Amino acid sequence: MYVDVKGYEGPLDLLLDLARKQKVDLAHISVLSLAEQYLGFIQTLKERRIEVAADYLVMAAWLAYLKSRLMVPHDDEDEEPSGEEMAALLQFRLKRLEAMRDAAGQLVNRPRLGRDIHARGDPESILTTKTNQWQATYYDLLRAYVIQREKSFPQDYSVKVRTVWSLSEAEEILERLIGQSAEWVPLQSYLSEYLASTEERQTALASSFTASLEMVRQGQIELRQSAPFSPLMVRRKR
Amino acid sequence: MEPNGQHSDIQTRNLRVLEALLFAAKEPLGADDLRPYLSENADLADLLDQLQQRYQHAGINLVQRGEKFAFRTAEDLSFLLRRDDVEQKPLSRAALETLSIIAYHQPVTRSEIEEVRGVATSKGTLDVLMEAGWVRMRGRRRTPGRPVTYGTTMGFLDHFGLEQITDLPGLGELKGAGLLSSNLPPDFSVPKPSDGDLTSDEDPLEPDDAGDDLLSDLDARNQPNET
Amino acid sequence: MEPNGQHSDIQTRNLRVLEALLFAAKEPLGADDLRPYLSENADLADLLDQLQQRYQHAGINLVQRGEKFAFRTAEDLSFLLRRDDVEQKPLSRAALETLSIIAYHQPVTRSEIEEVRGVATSKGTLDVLMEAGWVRMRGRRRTPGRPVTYGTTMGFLDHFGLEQITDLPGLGELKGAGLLSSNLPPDFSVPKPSDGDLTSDEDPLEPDDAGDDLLSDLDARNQPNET
Repeated sequence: MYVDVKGYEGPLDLLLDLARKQKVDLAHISVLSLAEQYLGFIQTLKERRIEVAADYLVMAAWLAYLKSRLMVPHDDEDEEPSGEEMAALLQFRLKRLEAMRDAAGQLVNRPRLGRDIHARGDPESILTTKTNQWQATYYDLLRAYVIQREKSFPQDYSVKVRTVWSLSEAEEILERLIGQSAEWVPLQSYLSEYLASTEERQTALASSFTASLEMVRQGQIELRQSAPFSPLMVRRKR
Repeated sequence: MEPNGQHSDIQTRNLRVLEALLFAAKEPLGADDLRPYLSENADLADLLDQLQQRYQHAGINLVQRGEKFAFRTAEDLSFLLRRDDVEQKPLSRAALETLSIIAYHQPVTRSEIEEVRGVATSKGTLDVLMEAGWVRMRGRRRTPGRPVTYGTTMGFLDHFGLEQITDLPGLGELKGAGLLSSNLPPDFSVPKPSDGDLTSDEDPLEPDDAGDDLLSDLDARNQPNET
Repeated sequence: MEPNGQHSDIQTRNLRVLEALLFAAKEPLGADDLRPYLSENADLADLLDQLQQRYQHAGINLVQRGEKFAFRTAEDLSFLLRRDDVEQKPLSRAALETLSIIAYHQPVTRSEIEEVRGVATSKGTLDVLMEAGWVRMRGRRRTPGRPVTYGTTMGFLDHFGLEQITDLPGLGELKGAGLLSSNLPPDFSVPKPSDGDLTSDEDPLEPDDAGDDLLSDLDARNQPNET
């Protein structure tokens, strides 16, 4: 007997093939002789030094145990399954595998889509038009307009450099203008040069007046005013 | 126009819309695909029934595939229209067996498939079936290791011309013989294949579930002992 | 069976075969594709005519394409094959600014828009506004380079809830609403927009006018210095 183990889809498949050779319904199969055939087959393979997959050896061990259980009378005290139960189990598994094989055969021979039955050959595909719906509020629109227009306003806010006489500047100027003059001279006449310019007039007056008061306090000059709003007279203190 | 006439106008339009939608599509369409285009309160089941009857004797038929519907060429014309050239690479014996075990036993885990076949299932076999669009991962069984459960798809029904999973050939006899129970010997409750909602002992898959089974390698190794 | 009945049986079968073939075909089929499947001496033209009539009022029609035939969705139902996928997007700041300038200053050319904005306006921005249906090309200005003039549309009025373009708030109203600061240069003004007929310095667009501006690139390059 020569059988290529590679032709089988596992030990159960091998068993099913052996069982079919008994040419009887699986329900009436002799499990004992089936087990013997299987064990004999594995033995042959071993003798020929053919490598046997572990699956097949595990099944062989199980069948050897089944065989031993079948040959000794069943003891009711025994908690292990009886030989008959084990045989029924094997029969069931073989029947189930065979049933699935038959079912697979029926399935594959059904009228199949693409071979016997056809779908629409030229399906009219659905055109998906992707449209973006843009969102913007009226307020957004107006804000956007205003912001841009405001951006364009002329930006010539150059800070005006205001001419201001500081007190020390005024003091310096008075010092220089009055010199050593001991004559009463109106303060304004000393400043006439500066008072002509409108920009400087106010600051020249205010700062030089304040500076003159400070110079009086220091005893450098003297001030005199004969009447309210009359010219303010100034001279070097002797 | 009298109300009745108006009603039948709407009816006619609904039927035309269904006809056009189902005709244009290659894949079966379900209620969600169809209803948005019908008039409000349209009786979809009734309309589909009318359409099915209208095409009953035509060269194309309106067929049901699970919860969906599609036009397909009439089965009896298959001898004329048969195209062997387009048949993809035929399925391997292992793949075909695995497919039928999944179909008849679903929801089923990989180790249960292996238990039936008595041999380890290579990952490639399931991949081929999933790639063909016939098998899908349904969920995870609520048992230690949380193995993935497999089931068939609408594409399976469509490909093999089944209205629903209970139309599988020989299903009644297999059930009667107790050959669809995964636990042996034949027990009291014989399960019926279910390709629909998750059963009570299944959890949904995580969205990023890659379908790896923690115990599957172990299962595969232990397989022959397990019985 | 009497000859007549037999004849009509053959007829029916031929029609069914044609139906199935035309349904399953990847492209329109001609006499050479169809005849081999029909009974001998079948009158193909007559059969196709019958089929055409049968589907005349259905959701799908048998249409002729040159010498070939195919099933197609009825023309009045072609809307079923179009899906509009609408995505809502906020308008970019650049687009909003450009739109507001077009609204107030219309008819306005691209370089005039850029003059107000102080930066170059990309063609894409105008495209977005035209895609939104808010801006249109009105004509071409009668100046060197004949630049395109832009204006707003009915859709613009619709979207912003304006009855007419002159409802846009003027200087006083913008100030009153606190949108515009009250510290304005004396020569500041807000133009009175007009979205109606072409003005005296605008020419109509040619029917195939693509809206390209000859000088726009030049304008755009000079822009940042221009203010």
